[in-house]
Amino acid sequence: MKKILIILLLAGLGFYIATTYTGIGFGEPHFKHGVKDTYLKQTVQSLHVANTVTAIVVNFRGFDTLGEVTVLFLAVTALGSILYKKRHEVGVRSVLFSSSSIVTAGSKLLFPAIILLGAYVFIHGHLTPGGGFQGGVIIATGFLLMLLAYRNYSVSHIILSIVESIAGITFAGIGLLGLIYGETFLQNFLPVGVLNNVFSGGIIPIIYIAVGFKVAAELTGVIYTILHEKGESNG
Amino acid sequence: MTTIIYIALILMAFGMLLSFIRFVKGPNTADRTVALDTLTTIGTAALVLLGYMFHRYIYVDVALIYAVLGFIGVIVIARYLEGAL
Amino acid sequence: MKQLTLKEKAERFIINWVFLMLVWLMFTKTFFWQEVVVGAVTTMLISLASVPLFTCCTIKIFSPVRIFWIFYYFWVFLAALIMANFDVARRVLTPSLPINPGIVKFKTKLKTPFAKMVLANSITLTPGTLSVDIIGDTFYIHWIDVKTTDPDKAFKDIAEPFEKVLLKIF
Amino acid sequence: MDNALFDLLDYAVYGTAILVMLIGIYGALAKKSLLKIVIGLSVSDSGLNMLIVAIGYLKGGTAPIFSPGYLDGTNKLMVDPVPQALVLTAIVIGFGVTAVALALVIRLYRHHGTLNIDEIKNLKW
Amino acid sequence: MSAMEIIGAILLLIGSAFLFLGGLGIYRMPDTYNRLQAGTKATTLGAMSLILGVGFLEPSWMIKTLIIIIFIAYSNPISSHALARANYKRKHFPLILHGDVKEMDAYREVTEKEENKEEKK
Amino acid sequence: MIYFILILFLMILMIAAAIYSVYQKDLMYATIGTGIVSLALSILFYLLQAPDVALTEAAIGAALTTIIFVIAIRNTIRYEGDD
Amino acid sequence: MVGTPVLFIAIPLLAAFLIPLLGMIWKELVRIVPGLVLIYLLILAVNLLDHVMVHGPIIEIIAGWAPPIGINLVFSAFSGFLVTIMIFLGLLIWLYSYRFKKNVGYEPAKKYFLLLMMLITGSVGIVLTGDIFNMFVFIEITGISAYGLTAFYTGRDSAEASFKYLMLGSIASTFLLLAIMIIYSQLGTLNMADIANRIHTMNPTYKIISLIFFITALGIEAEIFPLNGWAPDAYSEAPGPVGAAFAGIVVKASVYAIIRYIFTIFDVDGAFNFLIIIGMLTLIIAEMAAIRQEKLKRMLAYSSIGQMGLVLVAFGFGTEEGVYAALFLMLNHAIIKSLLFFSGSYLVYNSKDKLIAEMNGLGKKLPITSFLFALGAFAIIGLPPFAGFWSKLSVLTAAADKNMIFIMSLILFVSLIELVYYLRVVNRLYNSKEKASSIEVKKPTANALITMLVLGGLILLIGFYPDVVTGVLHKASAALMDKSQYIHNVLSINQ
Repeated sequence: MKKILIILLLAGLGFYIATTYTGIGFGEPHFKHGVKDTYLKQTVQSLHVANTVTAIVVNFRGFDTLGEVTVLFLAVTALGSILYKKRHEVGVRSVLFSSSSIVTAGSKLLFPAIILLGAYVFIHGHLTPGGGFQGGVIIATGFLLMLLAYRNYSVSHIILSIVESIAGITFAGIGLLGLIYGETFLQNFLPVGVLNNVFSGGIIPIIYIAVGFKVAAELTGVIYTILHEKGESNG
Repeated sequence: MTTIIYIALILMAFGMLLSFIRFVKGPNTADRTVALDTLTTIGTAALVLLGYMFHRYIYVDVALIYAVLGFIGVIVIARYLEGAL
Repeated sequence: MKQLTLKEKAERFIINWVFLMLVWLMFTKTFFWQEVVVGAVTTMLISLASVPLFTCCTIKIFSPVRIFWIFYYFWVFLAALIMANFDVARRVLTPSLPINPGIVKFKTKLKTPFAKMVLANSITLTPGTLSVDIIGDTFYIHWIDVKTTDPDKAFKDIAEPFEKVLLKIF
Repeated sequence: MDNALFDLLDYAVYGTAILVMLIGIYGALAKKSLLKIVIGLSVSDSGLNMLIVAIGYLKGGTAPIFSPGYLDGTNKLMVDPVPQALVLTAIVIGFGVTAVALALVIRLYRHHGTLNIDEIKNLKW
Repeated sequence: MSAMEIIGAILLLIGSAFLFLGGLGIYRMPDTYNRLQAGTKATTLGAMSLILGVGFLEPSWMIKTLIIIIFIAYSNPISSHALARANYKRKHFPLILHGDVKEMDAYREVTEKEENKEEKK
Repeated sequence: MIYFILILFLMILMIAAAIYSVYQKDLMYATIGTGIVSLALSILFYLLQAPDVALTEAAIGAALTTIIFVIAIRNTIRYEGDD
Repeated sequence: MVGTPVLFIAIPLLAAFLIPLLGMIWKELVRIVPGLVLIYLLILAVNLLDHVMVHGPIIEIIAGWAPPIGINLVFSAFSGFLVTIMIFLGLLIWLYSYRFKKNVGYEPAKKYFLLLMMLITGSVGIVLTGDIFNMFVFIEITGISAYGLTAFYTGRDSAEASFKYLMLGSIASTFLLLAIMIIYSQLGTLNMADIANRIHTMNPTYKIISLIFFITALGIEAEIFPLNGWAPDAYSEAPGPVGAAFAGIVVKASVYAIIRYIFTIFDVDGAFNFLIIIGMLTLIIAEMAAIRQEKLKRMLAYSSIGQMGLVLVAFGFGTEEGVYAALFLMLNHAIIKSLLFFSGSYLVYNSKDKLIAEMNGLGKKLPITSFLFALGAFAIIGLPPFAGFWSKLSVLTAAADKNMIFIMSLILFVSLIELVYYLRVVNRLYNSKEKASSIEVKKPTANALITMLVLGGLILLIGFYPDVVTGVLHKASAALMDKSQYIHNVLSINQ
């Protein structure tokens, strides 16, 4: 009974949304005077950044990104607070036993490459697809591989939280520097360089590198916390 | 040239379809994970080919990342099945 | 983990750096100075951080003889891979599925874990075989069409051509 | 031929996105297992993200990235970058919420020994 | 069509054919290990060949495609090995069509030894 | 044309995987199902000319979501009760 | 001017990222730093509010791009007033919960204060921002902090409440994104002023649909009637001060968002009537539910939902008097409900199972706390010498201006219900026989006592001299009503 009710409700809602969105139309320009044209123009002209999405995420709407980083930070904090236990079991393992020697040897060689891939993604965030979040996620995944493969691989909690804090402070601090040297928060105060060079885009690559470190540290923290969560019921 | 790309894409789509059927049918977790692994590999190849279709070099980065990370996803499930987690 | 001497550390660091720098250059596909500088700094930091981990090979890997064998190995491997695929294709496409699966074991002479891993990967990618586990120096191989269960004969059939070359590399 | 197919696509893309979203919400509302509820939420997030990206799509457009290869080309139409930037934010936020939800599920299981919402008194509805 | 393009097109076709065969193999094979065999080998070569084909079609992409190929060739066997091992540890024994099970399945002795060890504990 | 077929195919794949992962009683299978949803979604983003988003979805969907779901399953129970 | 509005967001974020580092140096710092930040923000808010009263609103642009392109913050009399209340309340909550429980360890304390600070920052961000997607981000910040805070106590049913909250919150963010995308697809902009400027070119159907989605999404946080299922559980399971934070800060921010959408952005006919109807429904149903509650905190939660309904009704009049009344109500609700939560959590702490029936005779054991609770109860009902009286009076006058006699009588009737259930508690506190219990009574700590006394004093102050706030309130309501001025102010900024 309840299921039928829910299906009816959702069918109604779906019809409602579907008529709305099909009315909007797919693949055609919907509006005339949007901000999108300004973004596309200014990205190349005044920021000298190739990737418009990066420019929007970090500069035009950089405030959103600051909020987003904060959301992740809070998620880590809330996760720790929800799963908090007194840490008397210090020597607890992330996994119960090591993987076979093929996986361990393989991940040993792959780990630096994954980290390098992550670094590549966030250093080139303003030139190619990708950026701080993606690079950070990739680095965290590299740590996940090591944590999974080895029985006694551990990541220092203190270093993680220091990296996280410093990266966060860099982001917010660059914003405040913009307020001091420029006129507004997060304003670009560095020379913008030449389009499609690594050193271009002013503060954008710096912020993305900070975001990359921060996201990497945060997600590694998430993985580490959740891997060490041994349910009392399940051994 | 376009014909060849079309044929390739359609063949890959059929490959994905068959793996997906295996995913739905597969009697146990490992079978389903094999299907996921195969889907990921075919997907990686498809991403490169589509990048060629769109003539954008930068699109290939996505395939690169899928090639690396799909593997870790499989390792996660394998480690769970081993009872190591 | 045993304590590394300074020389070992330096050796590993240099191999790692060269290796990662190669990967970086392949990522960026350019020799533009900015990219190279950024890449050198990044790879240096990463290889410094991963010195305790990195144990693929010693610095002797850069000697020309070994590089020659690496290329040789590559061709052996490629031939086996293509063979493997036609083999699989034949099996899959034959309506009656001509398979006789089973697991066999054999011993290898390779010492380092990395070499074993390369051998295991090569076996996985060659005709009808899939490495299930390595315990010590014993390989357990799932064979889609078991011809023999004797370890020595199985070794001859499956791994000998690879191992010969790998022994020269590592 | 092509045009007729594209007309169909108009409805198909939005339709798929909305359908996936509704499937996810259905899972979140109708299923009894807490983990299934979280899976439903994450599926519905996927549908929503696709919907948002589809809004920014322009027929014949290309990604809004001015890479060297692009500047030589002739095709100058670019898809709308704004929804893509918004979706990036939404994906990351969705991941954070999913992680928190799963932590809550683990704790609920520790307290109650079950994941069935009928047996957890406050969640019955 | 230049020579590069012809090579590329052939590689593309071979690659996609093998990817399809990988799917078919996964669909047809009777048990997990055989599926892994089909899946890993066919899709690895298929993806490698297809990506290399793209590299031939667009020579400036060659280096990037090579590195994708290296990653695929390196990681795919590892993941299939991990899966095979995990599946065995879950006591899903391989299908044996002909011959004695003890003889044909050399790995079983290892798992049995482990079980005995656990029982003694 | 091919664009259309491909996009349609991927959408059907995505819907099927979504339905599967919502209906499947074994939560582990459902988790793998979300992995497939994420793969299809990622290719769809790619086809909709959003490589940035495809990259993000790939990075998050391939391994991270899987690991947190798997660990949640490890810490609780694997099967959804009868309902 | 001593600063700019962006500091309201930047400073707490900087502090939040710094706190883990500072905690390594000296553990007490994790408790002190949020308080220092809040004190600084309060000074800033008061200064800016003072400036705004004279010189008109401050529009802060971010990243150097003028409004339709970049994000902007608006510190007008209206938003500034709300921000000031929120930060003031946040500071009191911080003071109250400083050493709320003696045995809380370092790690939980760090997380508690961090989440509390970010809860306040997120709400302040919702109020200040001038961009709809940015508002979504801040709503998520608030939401995640709220989930974390609700599940703060382990070993109680808090995880259930938090999960419920999280589920509804996720659905809310889905709706919010849908609505944002409808607007973006039609107008191509995300800036509130720009949308408001061009909303008349939008298809009316889409306008109504997106407004409905917005109200559904925000209604979940704002505890509007059919969507408030999370609230009673969350209030009763969260730590005591956090209940005050939800009632006084989070809900205010969400109500602000709804009001901003209806008053400034959309020009849909009938939206005001809709507000009145939904507000009356919320009010009546919540008060009816409150009278049946046996647990004090659940009762306070329902009462808080009812107050928010009354606020919506007052906004729904659509006149400047209505807005004035609503703002007055919000101010009073913030201080009175916080006082009730603060003193109530000590009462609850000393009663078994949090039941009202177990509070017999606590008035003698906890004289000051009980007295303050009674004061708050009388004030929120709207008895004459206290602050609540003036706000209820202004609601009634606003209703009378629009000749809504039925609404007036309903409000009076509901006040009667409130009188009944609050008097029930007060009666228990003073007029019942004390049960023979050997359990030692937990006395409030010094800082908690100070907090409660400050709030009680404020109630009396506003009760006897309402003029201290009315000037600000009039300015604030005028600022909200003047839509064209808002649009002009934001869009005329040129960098």
